[in-house]
Amino acid sequence: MKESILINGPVPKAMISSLLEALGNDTGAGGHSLFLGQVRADVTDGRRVKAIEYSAYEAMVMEEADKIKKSIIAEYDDLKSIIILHSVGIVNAGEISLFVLISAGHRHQAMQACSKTVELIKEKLPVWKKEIFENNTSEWRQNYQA
Amino acid sequence: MKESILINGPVPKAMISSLLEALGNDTGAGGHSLFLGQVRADVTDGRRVKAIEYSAYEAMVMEEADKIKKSIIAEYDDLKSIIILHSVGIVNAGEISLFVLISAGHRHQAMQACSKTVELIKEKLPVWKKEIFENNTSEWRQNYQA
Amino acid sequence: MEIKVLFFGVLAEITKTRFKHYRDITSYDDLRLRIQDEFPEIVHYNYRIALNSEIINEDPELKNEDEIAYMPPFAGG
Amino acid sequence: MEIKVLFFGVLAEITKTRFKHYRDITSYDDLRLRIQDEFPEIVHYNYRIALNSEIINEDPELKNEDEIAYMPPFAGG
Repeated sequence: MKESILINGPVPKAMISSLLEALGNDTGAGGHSLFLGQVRADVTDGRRVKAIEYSAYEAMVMEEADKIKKSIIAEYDDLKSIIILHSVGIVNAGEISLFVLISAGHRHQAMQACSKTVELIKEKLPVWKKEIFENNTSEWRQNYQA
Repeated sequence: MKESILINGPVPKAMISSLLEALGNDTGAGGHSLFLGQVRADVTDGRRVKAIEYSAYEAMVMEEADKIKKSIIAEYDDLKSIIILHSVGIVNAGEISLFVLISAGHRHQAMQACSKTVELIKEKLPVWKKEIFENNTSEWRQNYQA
Repeated sequence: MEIKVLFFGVLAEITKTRFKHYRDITSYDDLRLRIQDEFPEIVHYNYRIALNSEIINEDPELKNEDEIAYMPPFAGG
Repeated sequence: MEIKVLFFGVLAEITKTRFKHYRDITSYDDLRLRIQDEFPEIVHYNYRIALNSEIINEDPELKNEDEIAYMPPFAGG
């Protein structure tokens, strides 16, 4: 079943904590690799980022996230679970906008799969971000130059 | 200042949650990479692991952990923080025995430094583990064949 | 036929809309020209096109009620 | 001189002690032979030696109150 990975606003720390609480249920897992993407208070031309506003093509995000999970599971045979969460809407500087958690029998596959998943998210997910500065101006950003 | 990274028993989930709560304080960080090592309920010759008992040369662990942190910080120039926690004593299957958290300005350094730190921990920290099986027999394990 | 067109990111900003229905479309080329006539600024931007949530690299055969998305370079994470 | 010797992992199990003080030691070689006499089984195990928390690969010059650790292969994480 394809699930939505999108969350309105920041990924709540309470949600992360409850996902971590559940980890021990699979006693076949020997390693968990996590990546948390956080909004940086970057300064561009003297303007400091106070938030990022994310927008997404939600139907396609669901399709692409499903493809990413399937391709990672096909590539790494030792995985126990894979969880992806991504924000839409406003996420303030210092808050979490991306959460990836990969559990595997052994550490190498957990870490390699996590890193690969983050790269695929950046490359494949139809998500856009607009930096909002403290002076309330804004600017669209992209991950890869076209 | 050299700090002890050793924790008696499993790394508590509540401690992990409170470390995650504090992440947003550094708004220069754009990515956090975490690795959690968990005790697996491996089965060897029909015996299932119920716990691992870790022991450590504590004074040397402190020295070596300090060297690991310094070498990682020297290698990756974008790091914001590095936290290592390792268990001593009994850790049950499904519980966490190793916690590594690396924050960096950008994701690549966070993930690469985390992976490298975990490898150095396995290679350099004077820690030993004895698997304790459900039938109360036990066996010493090692990370690298001598 | 009727085609729903979605605009994302900076393209939603310059078109001042997130989606729009185009009626009496005869082909993808017809649609493309209608959009460029209406939003001439769009030609200055980089974007890719998705048809019903799948990226397409060649002009597609459209059918009634297809959904076309105009997507600037992605910026997730 | 007096040397404190620590035994770790499986070596603590076969020596049935975590540490032991050796008195009237004249050299590292003297210490090594005293330990092997007391725990002959130790020669069957792989281990490395640390002097005051630093791994050593050659026989060291000992001084009074040095700490020598007998360490099987590491197994952290």
